[in-house]
Amino acid sequence: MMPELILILGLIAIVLVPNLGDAKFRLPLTSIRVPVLLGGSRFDMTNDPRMPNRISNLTFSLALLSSLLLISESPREVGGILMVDGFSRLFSTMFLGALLLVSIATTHRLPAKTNAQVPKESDSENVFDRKISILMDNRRQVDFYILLIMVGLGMTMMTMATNLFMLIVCIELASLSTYVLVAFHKEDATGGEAGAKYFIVGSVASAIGIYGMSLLYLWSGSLDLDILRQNWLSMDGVDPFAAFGIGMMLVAFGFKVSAAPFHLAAPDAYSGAASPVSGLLATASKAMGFLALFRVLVMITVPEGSEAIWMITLSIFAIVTMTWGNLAALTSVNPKRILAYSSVAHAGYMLAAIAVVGSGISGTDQSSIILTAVSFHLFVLVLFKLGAFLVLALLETEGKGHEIEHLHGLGRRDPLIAGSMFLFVLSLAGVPPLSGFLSKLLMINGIVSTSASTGSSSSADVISWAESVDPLFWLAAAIVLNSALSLFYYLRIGLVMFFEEPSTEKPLKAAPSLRMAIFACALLTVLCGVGPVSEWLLDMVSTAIGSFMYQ
Amino acid sequence: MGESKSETGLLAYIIPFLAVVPVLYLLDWESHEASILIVAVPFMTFPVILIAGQIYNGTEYWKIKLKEGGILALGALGVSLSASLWLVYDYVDSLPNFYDQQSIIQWLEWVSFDLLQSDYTLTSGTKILGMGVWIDSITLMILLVATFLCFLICWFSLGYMNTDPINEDRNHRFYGEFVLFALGMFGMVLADNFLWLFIFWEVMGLCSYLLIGFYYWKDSAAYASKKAFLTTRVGDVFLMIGLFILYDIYGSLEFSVIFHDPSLDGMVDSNKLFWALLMMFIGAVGKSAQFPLHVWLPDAMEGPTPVSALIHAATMVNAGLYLVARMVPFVDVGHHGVAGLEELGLIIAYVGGITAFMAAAIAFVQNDIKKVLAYSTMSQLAYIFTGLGSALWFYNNDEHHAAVVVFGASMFHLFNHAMAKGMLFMASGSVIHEVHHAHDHLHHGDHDHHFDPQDMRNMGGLASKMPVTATAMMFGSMSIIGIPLIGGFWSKEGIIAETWLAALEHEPLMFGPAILVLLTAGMTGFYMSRMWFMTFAGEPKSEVVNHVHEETPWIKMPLVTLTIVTAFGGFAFALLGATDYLSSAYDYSGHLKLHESTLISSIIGELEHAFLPEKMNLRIIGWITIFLSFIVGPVFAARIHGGNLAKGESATPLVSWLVSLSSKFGSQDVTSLAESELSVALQNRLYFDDLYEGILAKTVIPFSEFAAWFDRKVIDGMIKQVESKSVIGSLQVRNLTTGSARDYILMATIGMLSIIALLWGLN
Amino acid sequence: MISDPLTVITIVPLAVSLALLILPKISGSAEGLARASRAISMGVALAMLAITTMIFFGEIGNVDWTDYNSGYSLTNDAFALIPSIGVQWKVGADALSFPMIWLTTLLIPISMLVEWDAKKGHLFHPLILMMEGALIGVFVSLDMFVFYAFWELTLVPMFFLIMVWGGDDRKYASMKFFIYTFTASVIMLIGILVMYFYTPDVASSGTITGHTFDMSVMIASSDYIPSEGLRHLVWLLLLIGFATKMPSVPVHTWLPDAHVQAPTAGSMLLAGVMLKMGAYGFLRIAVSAFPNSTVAFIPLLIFLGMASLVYGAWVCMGQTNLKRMVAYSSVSHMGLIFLGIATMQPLGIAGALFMMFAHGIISPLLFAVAGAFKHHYHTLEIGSMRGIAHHSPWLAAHMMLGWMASLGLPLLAGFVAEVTILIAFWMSFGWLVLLPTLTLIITAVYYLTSMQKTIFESNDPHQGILPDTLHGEEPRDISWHENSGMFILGALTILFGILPFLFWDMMSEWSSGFLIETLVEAMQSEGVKP
Amino acid sequence: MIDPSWIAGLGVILFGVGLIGVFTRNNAIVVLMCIEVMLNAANLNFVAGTMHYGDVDGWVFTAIAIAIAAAEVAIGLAIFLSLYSTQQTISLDDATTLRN
Repeated sequence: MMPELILILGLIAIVLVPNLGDAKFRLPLTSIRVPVLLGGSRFDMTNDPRMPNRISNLTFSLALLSSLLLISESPREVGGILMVDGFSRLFSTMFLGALLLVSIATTHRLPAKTNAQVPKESDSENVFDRKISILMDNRRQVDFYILLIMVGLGMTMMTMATNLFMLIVCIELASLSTYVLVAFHKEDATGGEAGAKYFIVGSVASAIGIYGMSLLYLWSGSLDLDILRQNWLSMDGVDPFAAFGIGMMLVAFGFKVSAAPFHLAAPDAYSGAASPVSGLLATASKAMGFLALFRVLVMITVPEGSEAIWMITLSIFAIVTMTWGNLAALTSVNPKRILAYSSVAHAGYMLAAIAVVGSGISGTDQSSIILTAVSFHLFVLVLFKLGAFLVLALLETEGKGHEIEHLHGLGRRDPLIAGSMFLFVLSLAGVPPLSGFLSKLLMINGIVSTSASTGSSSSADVISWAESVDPLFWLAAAIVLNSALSLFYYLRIGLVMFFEEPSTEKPLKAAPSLRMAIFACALLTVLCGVGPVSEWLLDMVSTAIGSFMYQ
Repeated sequence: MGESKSETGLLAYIIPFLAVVPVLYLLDWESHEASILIVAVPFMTFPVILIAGQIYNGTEYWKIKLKEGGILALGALGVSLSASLWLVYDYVDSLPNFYDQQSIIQWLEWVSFDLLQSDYTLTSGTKILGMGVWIDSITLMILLVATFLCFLICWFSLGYMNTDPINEDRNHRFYGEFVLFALGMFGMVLADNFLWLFIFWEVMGLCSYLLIGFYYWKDSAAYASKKAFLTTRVGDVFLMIGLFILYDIYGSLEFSVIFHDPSLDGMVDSNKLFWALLMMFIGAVGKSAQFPLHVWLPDAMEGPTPVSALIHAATMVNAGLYLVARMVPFVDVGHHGVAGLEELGLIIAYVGGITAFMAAAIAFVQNDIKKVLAYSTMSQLAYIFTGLGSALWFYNNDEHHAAVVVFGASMFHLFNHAMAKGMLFMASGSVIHEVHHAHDHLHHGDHDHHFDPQDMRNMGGLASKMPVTATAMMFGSMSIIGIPLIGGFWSKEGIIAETWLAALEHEPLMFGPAILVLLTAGMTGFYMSRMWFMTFAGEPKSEVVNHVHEETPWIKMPLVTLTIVTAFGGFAFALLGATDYLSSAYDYSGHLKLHESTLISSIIGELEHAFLPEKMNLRIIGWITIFLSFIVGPVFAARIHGGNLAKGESATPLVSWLVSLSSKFGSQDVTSLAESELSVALQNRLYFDDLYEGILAKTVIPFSEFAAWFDRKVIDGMIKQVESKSVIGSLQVRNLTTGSARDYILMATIGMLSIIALLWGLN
Repeated sequence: MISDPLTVITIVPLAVSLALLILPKISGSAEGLARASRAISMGVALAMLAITTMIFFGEIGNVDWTDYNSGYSLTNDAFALIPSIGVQWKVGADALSFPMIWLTTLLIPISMLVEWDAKKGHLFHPLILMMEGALIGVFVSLDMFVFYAFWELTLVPMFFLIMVWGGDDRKYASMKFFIYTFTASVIMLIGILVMYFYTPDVASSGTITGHTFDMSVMIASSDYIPSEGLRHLVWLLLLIGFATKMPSVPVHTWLPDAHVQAPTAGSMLLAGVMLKMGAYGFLRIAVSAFPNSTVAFIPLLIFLGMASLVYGAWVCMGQTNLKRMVAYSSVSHMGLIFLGIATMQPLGIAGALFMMFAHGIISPLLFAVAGAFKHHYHTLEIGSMRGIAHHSPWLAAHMMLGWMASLGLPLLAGFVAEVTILIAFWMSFGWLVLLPTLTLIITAVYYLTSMQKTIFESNDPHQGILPDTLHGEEPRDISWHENSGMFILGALTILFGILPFLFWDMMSEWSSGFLIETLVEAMQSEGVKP
Repeated sequence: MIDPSWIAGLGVILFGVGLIGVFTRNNAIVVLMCIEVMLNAANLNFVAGTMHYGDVDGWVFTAIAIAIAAAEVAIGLAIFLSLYSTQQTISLDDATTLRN
């Protein structure tokens, strides 16, 4: 429980520390003023607007570290509803890593003094810069980091939940915080709108999910995952309560992973929110959704050796999702929306992989390979998807980043940042030897290896084989074709960065910590694709999946 | 002339070249080992000339001393000539028989490979497409002709090309390509297999392209060169197919395997072989400009005159004949040949007959001196084809004696024609050169003045101005016409007679070619005489003629040499039994009659053979031929174009008799005839060129444009459709994201309902 | 001498080019490096050429290339790259790949030479060097993953070459090039993955997935794919990838656009080596692993080959842009490779191999010539100029040689390939040979016409008709470096035309061995008669 | 004692009402109220479940679900305020500057 404790301590610290001041409490009836430290005019150090950020960075670093150190901890149950094991530690490591990156990346920009105004396009350059700097230098930064740590707390807790209700509560904790984070983006008039839409659709989805969960409860009388599983396996036929319950929970998690058609608010939210927050939504939040899907779909509803009821449904939704995402991204002109749609597409790929797990291979090596692949993909997605959003965040420091024109000539203005961005989009596209390729390869490998053997072995020509093969095989084909389609818009980003004229030759803001985060992402994107780091990571993931599979 | 003296000194440069072969002899080389030099020396020389010429262009030494590479070319060809003379000396009387012969020497294993047999194993032992040397009487004869003529034509070019200011600083190109051309012919003749025959054959095709297009800036030359290459290419492609089939049948392309691997006896499918040979014959048709692939030859006159001489006499057109001559062993049923291929002989004979007649007819109306010669070439080659066709027919019907005679005659005609035609072209070159020179002299630098130095209507009465040329041309024409005792007579007679023999005694279908070649004999008499009379007899038709005089010594020497060869060579070789000897390539018996009989008796025997053959019908045919070609044709020509020279001019005695004779037959106005439709059609080459071009313009060009359109619009269009369709799809998908949260919720609800429906419906 | 020469010639160019590209960007003090990068690149490229040439002459490794049974030569000890999925660094060469390797190392310095004074030379030449590493990587790697990675890596420098140094429409062309070929290779990747899945577990202890990318294992284990239909499908997927690269009709349309826009050196490498990757991969992977499918799909191969050859030639004839025409002629010639393979005769396969090599030296010459037209006359429009031979005699000479070589004139390299393929084709398919053979006439027509309409026919011995694009500029002949580059190519064209056995022998031995080891069984079971 | 199935049936009706409400109503506040209705439908199920199975888990869940709903309302209202301050509307159909 170390990381969670650290997070709670951090939360307390971040609430208290910025409020420390020279306030003194006059002991009643005396003139002795006892310094109570809370309130009054604050000390220079606590007054520093960068303080909350430092606390947050520190908290996340420590939490990440402890999570990493405890990753091979032996499974341990806490209070009957939480279970600490390698799998949960793995995901909490991922969440904390993402949050740490977001936290570092937001050092140089954050919202909101009450008198701060949103700069307009029509402002002169000086006015524009001043407004930006006012927005930056703001003591109310602390709110942002409180919420960030709350997200972290929700996420790390949900990794351990063995009770469906606990799972939902933790997800809600994280989600509600992210709704606010989305709306936090106040330099832009769209922040509120983005938050509102994301909130309202998210709430509807979670309401549906909770209702579905209540149906499950009606059906089984308990929300403990193990009991649910036993009931499911001993179920005669398909109980409508159970089926509807699972279906409705899919809606809630579908929204989290932004699967079509529940993803519609996501692009709006991503483009309205601050880029690091968008990145958080696209990675950690999505991973949270997938983790929940693992729990519900893989743990509860997969019968040994036969097809799960949701397999075909999920396959259809996977294909719709990836195609929708890629098609929509194709002509989008807002880089944040492009990344958002790409995130939708990636959700589709992963859903496809999960769908295969339901094809009756439960408990076999193949299913653990697939889950390893999906987890690994979620892991490396943090690196390059978040990295890409961080590059946009760097552009946002000058009030840009929501139009593809703002990327024009980035290669000339800042070759390293542009190079990193190019690396990120290539990895998103799945170009070897980057990590995006490796993870996608593993997923496709899982699908192919499961389905390719199903074709009739006596078929002597292609058509008869194609008729006899498991339709899941075409999921792999769909992924590959979609990857090809996606190249268009990924490469377009690279293209405009290197081959278009920039509107200004001004170099980008220095923002050292943001840059550091970007470069770290870029480096890891490469390292996780090939070489010992990728080995180590993959090894770790597959061990963790092992502990998940044999719980 | 002072200049000419110093130029003769340049020949010193070629002495080292000429010394190569004697030195090798002293070093104990065998002549067949030296045969590699025939090809190798020119091969090494041509890039030197081209590259050095391009680099040292315009420098004094290169231009004056080396004649822009001409001297080098002459030297290289001198090596070839001397090496081939050595070969002739060694082998002329000691040839092994064709059917026992192996390649004399294997130079290189060019391409080696295995084949998969029908029992799924590889052939034992690697197959090789190599190159080696093959020598028999045909090789020797054509090699000698080629090296000798190439040498002389190169010599001639030194005078002809280097004095024309338009060629200045370009001649290295001419000489380089010339040498390459020559080596192509040498190599083709020496090759011991069909593949390398084809390879060198194509080298010649390339060079004809380069040389015909030597005046590349002229539209007509560029067009003509392309036409020549493409037309011959059509033939070449079929030749290639023929070779593929041949390879399939015999498993090799080497003469030695194909012609005397006894294991192949009776194994060969005659139908397949027929197609192979027919395909190869199409190749020969293209190369030798026979109907229907004849259209390139007249246009090829766009090249410089030495090139015309080279193509028409020494090299290229003979290649087709050589190839057909090499077909004999396939059909020779007396040996390993395959029966049932009579149609091939018929087809060849018909093609020959038709071409002979058609070309002669067109030659009637040509006014360009070189064009007349070009059609004459076509016509004479057609004779040889007819002869070879009959020979193949005879061979295939096991009429061995007749076959040998007509085959030998055809080969002999090749020799005679080559010598005469080479000389005629050089002579015409001499005329053109001097007329052009005189014209330049007369109209200094006046380029606008339109004047065609090749047009015979601008000439006339040149006999006195150019005595050497006139004499040479007279003998050349006589040889071509077949005036008794001179050159071509000896061979032409044999072809016509034997073709008739085939028709009369064996195969009625042979009447077609037989009649055609007989008629052509008379027509030849007419158009060759016409050319000579128009050029040399009568009064000058333009003032330019008065300023013409022979100057350049480089030009005279080859003319004189060839005049002698033409005038006496035919008879001499006939006496030596050339006919028998040449057919001995495929025969056990033939030898040169060097030691057999006294001169007088062989002369008498030969004359008797020519004029009073034993068979009566042959005798009649022979005399009809003589009558047509010797009397009818020339007399008509003399009536129309003949006439005395202008007053005060006198020609050498060698030709003056002819000039004065030409005026004896009165004159006839043929204007109405010249304006007749037939004449117009002939002037338009019977519209063959128009026909071909029309077909090309109506089919190939539109189709290629259609293909380009199809590729751009349909195939690439489909790809672009994918792109544009996905852009449209993308916009539509994006429009689903309306921005209203209400719609999002609605979609989510629909999603939920469909999940439930799917879960429910599928279980 | 060099313990692992193949690794060296793959890695050194990549490393040097990356250093040259990145170092000057990072530190200002490396300015000098940028200036010297052209010379350094050339030096490295020449060193690589020296190494491969020494390998060829047996100075390094002492390889007998004609010995099929000895398998891959110059192999190294496999070194695990990504053990979790079974990726290794394993290289080797045999008679199939070695000529291609040598060709690559040859063409790289030549293409650098031809564009010696390219703009932004400090980037241009390192990019070409990177191209070298990637191309060699494709030919040497014996691990399917590494093969695929290099396969895609070749796109990157080429993409940049077209994008930065290309013509007016470079953006469209480079995107099309990249996406088109990438899509195809992704489809190929599915095939590779299916193969990958069926590698037996025994060979791959220590991998998470239980499989290995080791090429020889993957090829050998294709028999484990249970269903004939799936094998066919995988074969077809591979074919799509390889045929697009070659390119074969109907997936060829990226090529003309890419070529027309690419800089000269880019076109030279694209046509010279990159297209051969398709044929190489097809033989190395698709045919080797799925001989039965190959045999079963012979009609398809013939159709593709014929379509490329015949249709490509017709399209060529309808082109008005010199480079476009040359590009389509590449399509046309590549068709012969399929035909050669389809013959199922050692002669035909060896002919196809030689075609790969011969086209690899001829087509760069063609593109160098076309590029020189663009460079010196600023136009590629056939017919917009005439009589250029007068102003640019060297250019005209090289054009003549290249054009003639490409139309299959004997004694030039292309002829050997053409004639051997067609002989084998006749032996297998009889009169069908008419189609490819008659196409040679079409080839001659378009080549000759294009020459006639550019270097000939000005009707004035002292002046050509210059294109409008020259804007009164004095017409020039090609510069010394262009000239020497073309000269070397021309000389090699002649050399290999006369002495084809330099490479032919090894190709022939390889083809015989390959056929017997791989294809004969399939032919027997499919009932295909030789 | 009411049969739990009646309670669950009421939950279905409530859920349906809420669901129809969320996508038919335009005002964000009303939508929020509909969400509350949906959550309450779930609560009814939990209560019904508790009655049926006779254990207290459902009550606990209900209590926590109510807390979640409260948090949601609080956050929702705050976000709607923020929306209103920038766009002067809380109509879901009007706040469409982010689209496509």
